[in-house]
Amino acid sequence: MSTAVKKEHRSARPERGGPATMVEAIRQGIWEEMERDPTVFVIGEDVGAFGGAFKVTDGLIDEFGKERVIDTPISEGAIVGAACGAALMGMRPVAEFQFIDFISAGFDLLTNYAAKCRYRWGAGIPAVFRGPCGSGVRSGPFHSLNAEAFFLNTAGLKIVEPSTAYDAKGLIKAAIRDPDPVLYFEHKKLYRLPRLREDLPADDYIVEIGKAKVVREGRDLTIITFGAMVLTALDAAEELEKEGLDVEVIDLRTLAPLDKATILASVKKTSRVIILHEASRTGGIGGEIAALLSEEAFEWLDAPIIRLASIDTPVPYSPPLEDYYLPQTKDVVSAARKLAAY
Amino acid sequence: MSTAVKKEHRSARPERGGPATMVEAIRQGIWEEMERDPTVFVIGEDVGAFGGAFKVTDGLIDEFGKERVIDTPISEGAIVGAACGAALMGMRPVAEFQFIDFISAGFDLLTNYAAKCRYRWGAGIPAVFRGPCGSGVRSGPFHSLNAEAFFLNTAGLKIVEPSTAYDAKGLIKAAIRDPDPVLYFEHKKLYRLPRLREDLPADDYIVEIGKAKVVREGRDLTIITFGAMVLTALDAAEELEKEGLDVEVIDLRTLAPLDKATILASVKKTSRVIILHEASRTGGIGGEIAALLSEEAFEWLDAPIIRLASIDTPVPYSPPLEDYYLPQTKDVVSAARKLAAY
Amino acid sequence: MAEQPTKTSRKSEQGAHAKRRDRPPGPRFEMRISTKYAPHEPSEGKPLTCTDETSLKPDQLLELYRYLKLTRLVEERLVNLYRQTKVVGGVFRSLGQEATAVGTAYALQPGDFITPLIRDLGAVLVKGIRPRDIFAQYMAKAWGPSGGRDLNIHFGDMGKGFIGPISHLGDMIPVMTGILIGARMQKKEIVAVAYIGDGGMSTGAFHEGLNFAAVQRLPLLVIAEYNHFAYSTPTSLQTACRDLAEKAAGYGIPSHIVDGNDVVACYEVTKHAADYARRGGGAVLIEAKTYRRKGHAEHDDQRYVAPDEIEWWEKHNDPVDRFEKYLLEKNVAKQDKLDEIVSEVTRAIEEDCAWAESSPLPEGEKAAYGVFDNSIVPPAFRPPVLEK
Amino acid sequence: MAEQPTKTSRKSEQGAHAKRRDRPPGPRFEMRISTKYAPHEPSEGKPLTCTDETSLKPDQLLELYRYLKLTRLVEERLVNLYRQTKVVGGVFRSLGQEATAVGTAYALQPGDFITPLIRDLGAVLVKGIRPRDIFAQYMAKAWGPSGGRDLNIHFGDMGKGFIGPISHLGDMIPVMTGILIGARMQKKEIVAVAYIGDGGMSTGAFHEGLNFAAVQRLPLLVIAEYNHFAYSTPTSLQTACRDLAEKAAGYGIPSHIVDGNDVVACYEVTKHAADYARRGGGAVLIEAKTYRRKGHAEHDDQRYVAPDEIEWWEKHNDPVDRFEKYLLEKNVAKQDKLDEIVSEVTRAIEEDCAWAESSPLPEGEKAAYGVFDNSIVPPAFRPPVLEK
Ligand SMILES: Cc1ncc(C[n+]2csc(CCOP(=O)(O)OP(=O)(O)O)c2C)c(N)n1
Ligand SMILES: Cc1ncc(C[n+]2csc(CCOP(=O)(O)OP(=O)(O)O)c2C)c(N)n1
Ligand SMILES: [Mg+2]
Ligand SMILES: [Mg+2]
Repeated sequence: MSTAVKKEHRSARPERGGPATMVEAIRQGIWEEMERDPTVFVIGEDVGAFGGAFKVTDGLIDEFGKERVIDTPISEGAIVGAACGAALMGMRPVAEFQFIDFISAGFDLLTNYAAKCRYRWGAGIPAVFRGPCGSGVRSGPFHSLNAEAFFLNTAGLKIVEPSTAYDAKGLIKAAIRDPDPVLYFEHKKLYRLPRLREDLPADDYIVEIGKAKVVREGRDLTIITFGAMVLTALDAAEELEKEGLDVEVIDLRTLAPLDKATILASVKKTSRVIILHEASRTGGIGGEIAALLSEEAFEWLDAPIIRLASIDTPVPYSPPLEDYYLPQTKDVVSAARKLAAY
Repeated sequence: MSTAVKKEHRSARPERGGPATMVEAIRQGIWEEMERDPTVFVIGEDVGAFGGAFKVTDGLIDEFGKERVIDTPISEGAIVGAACGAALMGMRPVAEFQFIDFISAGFDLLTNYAAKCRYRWGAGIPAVFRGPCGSGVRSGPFHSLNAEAFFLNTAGLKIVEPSTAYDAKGLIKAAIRDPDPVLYFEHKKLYRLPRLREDLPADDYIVEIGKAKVVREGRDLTIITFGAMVLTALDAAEELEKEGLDVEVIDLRTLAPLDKATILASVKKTSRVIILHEASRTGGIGGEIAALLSEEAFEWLDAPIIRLASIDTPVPYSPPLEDYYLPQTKDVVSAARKLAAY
Repeated sequence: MAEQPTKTSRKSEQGAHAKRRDRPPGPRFEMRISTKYAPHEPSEGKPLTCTDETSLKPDQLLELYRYLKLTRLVEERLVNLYRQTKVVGGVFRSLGQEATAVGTAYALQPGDFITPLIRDLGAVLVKGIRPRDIFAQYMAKAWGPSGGRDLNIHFGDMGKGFIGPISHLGDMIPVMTGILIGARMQKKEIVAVAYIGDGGMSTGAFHEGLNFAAVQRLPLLVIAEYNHFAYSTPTSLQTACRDLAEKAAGYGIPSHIVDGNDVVACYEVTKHAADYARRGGGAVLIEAKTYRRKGHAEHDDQRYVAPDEIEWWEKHNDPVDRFEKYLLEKNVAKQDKLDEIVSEVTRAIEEDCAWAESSPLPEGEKAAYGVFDNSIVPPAFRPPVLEK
Repeated sequence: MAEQPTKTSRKSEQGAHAKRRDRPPGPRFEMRISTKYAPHEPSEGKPLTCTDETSLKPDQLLELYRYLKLTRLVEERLVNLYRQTKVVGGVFRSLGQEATAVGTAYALQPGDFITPLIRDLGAVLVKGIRPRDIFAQYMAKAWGPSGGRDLNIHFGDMGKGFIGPISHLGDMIPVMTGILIGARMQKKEIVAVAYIGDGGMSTGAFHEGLNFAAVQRLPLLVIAEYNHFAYSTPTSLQTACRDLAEKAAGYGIPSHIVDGNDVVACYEVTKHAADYARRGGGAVLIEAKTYRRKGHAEHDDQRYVAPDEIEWWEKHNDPVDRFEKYLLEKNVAKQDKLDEIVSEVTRAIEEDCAWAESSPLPEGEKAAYGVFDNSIVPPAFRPPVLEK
């Protein structure tokens, strides 16, 4: 290790609560959990001395030492496997993928080992697997992934993705305390977005896994979404309000298991629904939600269920291409307008 | 290689056409393509001297030699990667996963390299990735996978799964000739099922990728399914016929891209639909189909879209557990009955 | 063999560039392979037995014998059940290679962990898993440790230091690395043993897991079983190395080659490596040379095997025969003592087998429980909207 | 170093067990690492230049010089564009390690293939990719070889033997193995070079790909770039080996250690290895010792680097400086000739850069084309049912 020789640098302990961006909120959450529970530890590439590619784990190694903040080789399989093993020993690993795109190299161990262990012989794997996801930041086909759909068909994995600093902190804490494996996706576009900066409570709190949130109430139409698209949905809703359209927006927050109650209640109220997500449309989580609605809210629907999502291509790099790839606020506005008129 | 010393064994060239089980049909297809096109070759674990765990490639090494029938180390990543590289060179690899469960170890290269190459720089990857999938044969959590849902959200991969010997041969040939990567799933329960034995034409034929098939016409209700569940659906339809219910059964055959025209035409006719698949329900391909219908056939639907699938658990080993896990004919009959009465 | 743990990092001899940074420890260009217990040629007329150099007491030797016999007889019983179609899945034999699993596992302490391969039943038994659990698992019974959810040795017992594998080869290596990371934070001075085949070493997971353990100097012992086959594939198509032990060099760790059919040698080598690892030396690779006399599973016709090969190994190099000869020659026991052990083992197996047979199959609805902590999943085939 | 290809399989010395089967070739327990061109200590007062032993002609040496300069200056131009916010993504420098990419790639023949890392721009240029393509890619322009779909060197040109990497480290090793499998069936006698970092070697894909190539005796040259870092991670946390070359032993292949900042040495070693591989010797690992003077990308503050380290390398071990000294000392050229090359290169770069800047960005709708052969995907944000 180069600790002995590295340039003087030590990041201070973050505040408990106070104004925080999303990245600060996640860091607070991990930090507090590591203080609270000695079994919590961090593992991943460059998470130690460097504090992680996005600085989520900045400062932790100075505080907790390199036994609890482990810089690994470039081995996503080993990261997942080692997290599983440590979890079996009663530890609570928080494993980072430098970009969520690299989760594909840990896919085997996640879907076969982490997901199935409890079912097979009762051994829970209380591990968190987290990392930056999402497109819209000109990072091209290999640093822009939204990975949730890879994992929806594998029983045994919980999946969360926050869209606010408050939820980010509450969900990372809930994920760490959860007795089962949780995939925790962080949209990199939101990490430092000033719009998301908010005052966090100083007290310990969690946001329960499995609970969606109605982030905007409305009567005419429901937009079901999560992650960075929550902002797109809210922007669209605001614009539509000017036209007299009252849009409800649901932030799923947990992608598996889905909060059916909240989703169904909203759609039964509005009878019109747009599902909005950032991953490509085909095979995305939108299908699962549409299926839920077309079965369990069938009688309440007054119009087709609309999925708005990215086009069915890899994520292109060049701004005009990526902008075309991603659903934009104007696309949501236009679809909502037509859906309301349907 | 142990060729020099191995026990005398040489499998004869299969007939062209004639009566064939599904496994024979696939072997015929690969064999004929290898004869027709010197760029076609086979690669995988134990595919050579042993002829593959299920004997799909039996005899090929004696005919085509070990340069075109390559026994690999236990390295699914290398199998996928090497297939991609050879395909870039203009070859047409047919890569085998010994069980489709092990595709998880090739997931990274499949979703990142094979799927995205053409889009990124125009280089097509004409490779086939095949292997035995499916549950219902008491093989437990790691030899029973239905993997299609892993890949539906990755643009650039085609997916097929036959349910008859005729289609198996026609689809493997079409997959080999396709200019893009094709995942070809073979339900192991169907390989040698006497019920599927049929006379194949002696002439060269293909089954076009992207085309579903109405395997039973009916007016009252559509069951959309594929693979081994086609038999379950047909059995259910037969039983329901006795009750006067006229069920249409669609065998998707191609899972990506979906044959929307055939699906929509049927549902617009019957207005009631059951989607039936073997993988767990949540996050399965059923969601995608339900989403398609709830958007594009909304006006024609007279009842909720019903998904019947396995429960959201790993595939358990013990017969009573696996029987409970899988949707049975009686479950389909009962759901169809109620749906018709809805 | 340079096997003393060197905690201090070594001076570089490589020029100014290298001096600019710390270098990991380890000598340059030296393969640290010990062959002290490697297989040797049987001398004319004198059949193979086991190594002389051992610290094992007579009692322990007899216990080893018991485990060898237990392993073989449990497997024979399983084949029996298989023929009676009472086993639901396949049966995978370790016939002819039992000494590797038994000897290596016997060198461990109670708190130590193992993760076996399907052919390491012997190690599972040594770690204290009862034959009844094995029988119940194979027959997919409710009383089995996975309640019929998974097969053969796919289960675990944290208390006994047993972590069953999953099918995906290689994946258990990083998992064991994690076990040791956990143990290190808990200040437990344990070692972990992971078994891997000549085939399984070709997986990426093996590489990532062992490399990470080596970098972290974790006390992971990898037992590489050179049994000549991976399913039908000869080892020469898995690796261009002659010996699996050579792979240790790529991880900067020492290795041993041991005669995998000499149960005493397997014990000694593992004991030595475990001591080294426990003292802080880090990971060690042990290659056991053995031979898989049965097919991959019971259904395999072994068409790919050279004609007289199996017979040679059966006749000249059976691990149980070798150890029996050894015990008798060394006067550790007389034949009647050995016979007595076999009868005891046979009785125990019958009892356990009967117990397992008397278990019911699980009830179907049990499939719905426990994906998550305390969870029950709804039946997917009974759509709520139709049930109203 | 035992480097002659041995096609016949060797007799085993290992006892009856081993005799029962063929064994792969290769000596036992010997690390076949050549250090002929390894870095050496600069002697007092005498600064480092390049190796004397070379078959390169003066013209070739000057061409090498041109590529070295071209690489450095293209990168400097990219940093410029980056500061002007004309580069859309990040800029990754090979400053201080250009000789490795240039020297190794220069040893190849036209039909040979490479797959570079992001820091092997030099190799890309040597294979004939024009700077204009690089500039257009970085600026995400329509005229770039991926039409703005992918970034930096993420594209390919089969005709030039250039296969661009994807981000996922390690994945290109099996892909190159496949290139060679294809070439073998096509009776093409080519070699392929895959570049990999000290970090990337920790991936499972690297292991699987190289192991497979080694077993198949494919002419794959892996250039392992020991540049001391993987992002912020020092090599000592990637591997417990001291030298990356040691990893070759685990694949049963020979390896070389070369001074990666000596462009002539890089050429010679690769030439030697390529000849060996082409003759049927199989895969070879070449470790190039070098140093990454810039951060992982332009935004990296390098807080993890020892204080005077970068300065040392800049002052004493810059590959361009070393080669310049060499050319002048050996009288291959006078300073004005070198200056002339630099001016020519600078002009060429400006021209290419201007061309790339003049390219439009792609039109948005172009995103919809070509996922499959001749395919167009429908706009997901315009639901057909609402458009009626
Ligand atoms: C990742 C993976 N790929 C393929 C398989 C299928 N498979 C099961 S056992 C086996 C051969 C294993 O050989 P080896 O590792 O030498 O162990 P042995 O059976 O000889 O004990 C194979 C290929 C698997 N289990 N896992
Ligand atoms: C599989 C994978 N995991 C993580 C990353 C993120 N990443 C990009 S570059 C890098 C460091 C690479 O280091 P090295 O292989 O030594 O190459 P160098 O940058 O030194 O040339 C990392 C971790 C990646 N690209 N691929
Ligand atoms: Mg083996
Ligand atoms: Mg590096």
